[in-house]
Amino acid sequence: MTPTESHRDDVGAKIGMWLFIFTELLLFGGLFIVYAVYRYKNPVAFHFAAEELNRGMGILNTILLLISSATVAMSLTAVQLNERGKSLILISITLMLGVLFLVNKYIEWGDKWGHGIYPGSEKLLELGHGEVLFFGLYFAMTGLHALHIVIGLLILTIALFRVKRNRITSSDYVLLENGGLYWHMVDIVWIFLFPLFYLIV
Amino acid sequence: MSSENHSCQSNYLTFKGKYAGVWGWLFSTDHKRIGILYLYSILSFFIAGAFLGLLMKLELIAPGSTIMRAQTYNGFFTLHGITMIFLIVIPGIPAVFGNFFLPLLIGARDVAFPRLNLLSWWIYILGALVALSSQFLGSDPPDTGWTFYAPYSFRTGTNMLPAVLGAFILGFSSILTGLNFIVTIHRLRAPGMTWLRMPLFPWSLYGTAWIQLLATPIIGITLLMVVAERTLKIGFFDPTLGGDPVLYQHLFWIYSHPAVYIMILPAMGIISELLPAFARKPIFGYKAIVVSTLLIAFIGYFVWGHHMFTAGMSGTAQFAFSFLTFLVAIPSAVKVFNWLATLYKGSIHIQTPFLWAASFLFVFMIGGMSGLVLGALATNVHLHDTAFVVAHFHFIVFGGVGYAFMAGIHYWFPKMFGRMYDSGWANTGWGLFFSGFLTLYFPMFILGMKGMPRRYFDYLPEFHGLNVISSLGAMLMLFGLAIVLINLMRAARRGAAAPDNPWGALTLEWTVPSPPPVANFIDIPTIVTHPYDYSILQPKDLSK
Amino acid sequence: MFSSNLSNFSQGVNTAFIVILGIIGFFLVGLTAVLIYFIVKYRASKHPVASQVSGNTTLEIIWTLIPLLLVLGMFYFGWVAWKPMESRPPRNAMHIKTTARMWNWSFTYENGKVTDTLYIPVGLPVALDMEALDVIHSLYIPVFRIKKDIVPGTPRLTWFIANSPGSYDLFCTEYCGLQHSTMITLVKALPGEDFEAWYASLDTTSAQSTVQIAPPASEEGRKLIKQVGCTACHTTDGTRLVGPTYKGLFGKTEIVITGKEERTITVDEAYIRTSILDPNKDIVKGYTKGLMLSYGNQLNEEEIQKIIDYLRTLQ
Amino acid sequence: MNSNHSLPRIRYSTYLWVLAVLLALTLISVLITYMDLGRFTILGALSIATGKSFLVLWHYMHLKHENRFYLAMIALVLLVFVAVLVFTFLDYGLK
Repeated sequence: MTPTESHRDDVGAKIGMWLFIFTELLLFGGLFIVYAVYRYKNPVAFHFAAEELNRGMGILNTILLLISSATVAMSLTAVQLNERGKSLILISITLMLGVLFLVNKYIEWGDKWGHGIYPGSEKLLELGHGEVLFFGLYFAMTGLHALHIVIGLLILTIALFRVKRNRITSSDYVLLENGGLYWHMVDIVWIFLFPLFYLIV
Repeated sequence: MSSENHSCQSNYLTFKGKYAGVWGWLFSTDHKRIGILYLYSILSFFIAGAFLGLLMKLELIAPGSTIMRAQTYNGFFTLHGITMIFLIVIPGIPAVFGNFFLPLLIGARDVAFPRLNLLSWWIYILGALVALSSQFLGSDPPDTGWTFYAPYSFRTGTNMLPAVLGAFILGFSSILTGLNFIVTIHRLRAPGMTWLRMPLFPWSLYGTAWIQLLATPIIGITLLMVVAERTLKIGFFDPTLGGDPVLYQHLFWIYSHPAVYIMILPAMGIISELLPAFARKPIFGYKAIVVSTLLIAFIGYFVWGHHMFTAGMSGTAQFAFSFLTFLVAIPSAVKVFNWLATLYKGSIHIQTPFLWAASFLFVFMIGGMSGLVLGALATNVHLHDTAFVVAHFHFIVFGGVGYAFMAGIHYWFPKMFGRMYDSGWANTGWGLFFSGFLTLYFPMFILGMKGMPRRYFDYLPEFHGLNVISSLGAMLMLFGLAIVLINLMRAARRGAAAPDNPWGALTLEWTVPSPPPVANFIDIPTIVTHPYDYSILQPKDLSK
Repeated sequence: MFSSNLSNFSQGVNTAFIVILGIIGFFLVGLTAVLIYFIVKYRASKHPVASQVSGNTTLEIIWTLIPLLLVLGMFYFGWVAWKPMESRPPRNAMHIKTTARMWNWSFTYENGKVTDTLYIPVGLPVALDMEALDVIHSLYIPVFRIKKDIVPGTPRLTWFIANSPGSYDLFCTEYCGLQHSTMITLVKALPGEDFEAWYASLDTTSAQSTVQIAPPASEEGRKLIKQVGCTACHTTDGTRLVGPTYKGLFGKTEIVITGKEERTITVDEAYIRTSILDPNKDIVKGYTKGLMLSYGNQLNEEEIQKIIDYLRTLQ
Repeated sequence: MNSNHSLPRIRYSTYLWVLAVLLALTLISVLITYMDLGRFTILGALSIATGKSFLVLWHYMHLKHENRFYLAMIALVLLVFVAVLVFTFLDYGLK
């Protein structure tokens, strides 16, 4: 226990969050490189494989995430204005939308699974190399993204309780701000995943 | 200098906090205690890794199987590589000296996120345990080499998953340390310490931290893909499923080449601290060294392809990567010239840390220049994957990082432990180590030029003579190493009390008592001068 | 080390070596001398007061620009000597199909001859069409200054012209598992007529293999297992390598693991055939699964029969 | 170091306007996939995605109001990533 632990530096915390976000973006960056290379090598297979995905589900999930990003950003304004009730509602809406996103994802994956398309499945192996890679990347990238949604939900849940207990206030809100930053990062990743898997056919 | 506050506070070693005894260490958020935790863990792993290296060298003392089976040998060089790279040289200097001295050097009470710092150490230990569990759980120990090249890493029946997972976990520790250092340097410099008044070791840590942040995630995701490949058969890199093994190499080296700079930049930082201190004059070309540090960090990110010149890349890629490899040599050369110029007209105190620093210059020059032979396309084709590469790598990484680490520990030991070591034994150990080192690795350059491939359990009779010399060198070097380490361990317990500033150095860590008090500084100092402004000392102080 | 001129690429590579090693040798010796000179001359006992020089911009520029020019020169020499290696082989090149697998080399010539040693004519371009069956291997002939990784799933090509007759080492330089260091063979460069004579002869064994006494009926089987590389993992003298030995194998009772079940079998024709065509189906207990690939596309039914006949004789 | 409240208060309506633009852009990117743009499909979709993420960064992540230092960091990260991608394609694209 050093005397410095009581030291508070919100700007430092925010820089730290940004740096962490960079590492997260580059983590996905590695997968985007793999995607780019294999798409370049198997253009036709990727074209046909993408048509197998449920575009409506993709659009719906995009809308959910965009709205949730707006609500979490607005919850910060609410905290700044000392409108605690409003802020709680806005964070709760965000959490709900995040959970809905996961539910959709679950239905979507389950559907693929039901059709015998999952990593290492026999049906997938029959389809050919390009399809194996496309669906491999699809499961890996959306799976990793879903994992980040879960982490984001956990951070925002903590923020929700802190707002409720008045630990996040108009004079000390860096936790909510950082949680919001993380959530927006998850949103940005999806903004790229969506066209790459569902739209470019 | 300002040592009137000696008795005001208990020092960090004896301080009693919330937890007593060993728990007071394992759960301490004091950056100094965490630095010592890293020191002990890294040294233990290093002794184990060095011993594995010795066993490998003994195996190679004669062709054929001498003391072990091929499977054991392949397991040993894999474990040697994983331990040395992921557990020792990548965290090495930043985790030990960075943690201990970064706040002291910039006039801060701790790093920006002390609890995160402690978490990094715990993650490090967890990663180490997971990686090492590969030796004891399941089937044979992994035998892929530390590079985990696809598709062999999917084919081998050995227990390589824990090793990969361990490396993945260690990446987190590295990222969090880097993040912590960047924020610390941005936010916690003492008043008056502008960027250009910051000592060079913090500068090198800053450059390093950025590479840690921007490169480590790539290896993280790559290793996760290997795990997914092995467990779920996704087909990222498996040619039978359409994957491309060469893409694995790209991703692996996108991290692992910058990782070499994660290793060497802090080493360069330590040397840049030591040479002015022992020559009693400012570092020559402070700005040039800062700029070269940042350039190395940046260009070093884009030379990874030089590990793949025989892998069948496109001609354009070969051209570009070879070209950039030569460019990145320039800032390193500039550093060497500046270090040499620092000694010019100095007043050189030839003490143990200086011996290590001077021998660093020598081995680093050999290591760096042999890198030029490997950077050229035609000669690389001949030398790639031969003993030459192994020699080059050990000159740079062991010669560079190892010597700088030794220089650093002998330099800062009095500050860290408040005690002094026996310099007679320290110098003897250095002499034996240095001669053993050259005898061990220099013959491997020639072996490589003659065409002996690396990772060979057995070799043709024509390579015998040089291998014998090399193996004898290994024994000599480890003998020297044992003397060095035993000397230090004895001093940590029983050495004579060290003064606050035994070397007459100027940076801030020498203004606090040895060992430093818990809060580092009674009052945070205000900086008004350049860190190496030795002109402020009177001549009579200089000759002390 | 850098004067021999054994292939068409040697000279360029040797020049690059001499230029680069010359420059770095000069700098290494020079800078080390400066280092020692400074330490001796300016040691504290002789030079108690340091002069406070902190930099010199002109010097910085000089020692940035001169090394820059030198490294550009080194880069150039490395590049020009490497370019021809990447060029297409001449039209008249003799193509030899090269197969690498754990842990042996196999060379198939245009007339169907198969060897485990690479025979080449002196003075004529030779192109190796290379293929790896399991993991990455790398073909390295040090004296010819050539090396190329062979990645499974991607055909690779390298070519060269040998300048003088002789016998040279050929290594695998990409770590490929347990017996990596034994994946060595020889390149026999023969003068034109000698090569023609060898090429036309029926002899398919390598000059390397020691003659073993085996019943003539199974002689072909013995040659086959050497040629396709079985002996890299299976011995005929009872020694244990990664795979079970062939000695006394036929008729032996073994515990094998099929899927996850253990069962006891007697080694017979059917078992050996399965083991060649689908090696991972029944793994003898204590051995690693996944190391061996099917030989279905390398051996026909007749050849498998010959191998079985040979294994019968190893009691 | 006492700059603990660096963030100005941003009006709810700003966020809602940005949301409207983001949703519109999503709609556009879906619509253009029904047109046959050939090789520009990828380019079009990625440009729209880039535009959307810029909006998120600029407004939701408050870059508009932050110190330029954050912008510099993001530029560095982007530069590194794009350069890595370009170098990888020096191999794959030119084989």
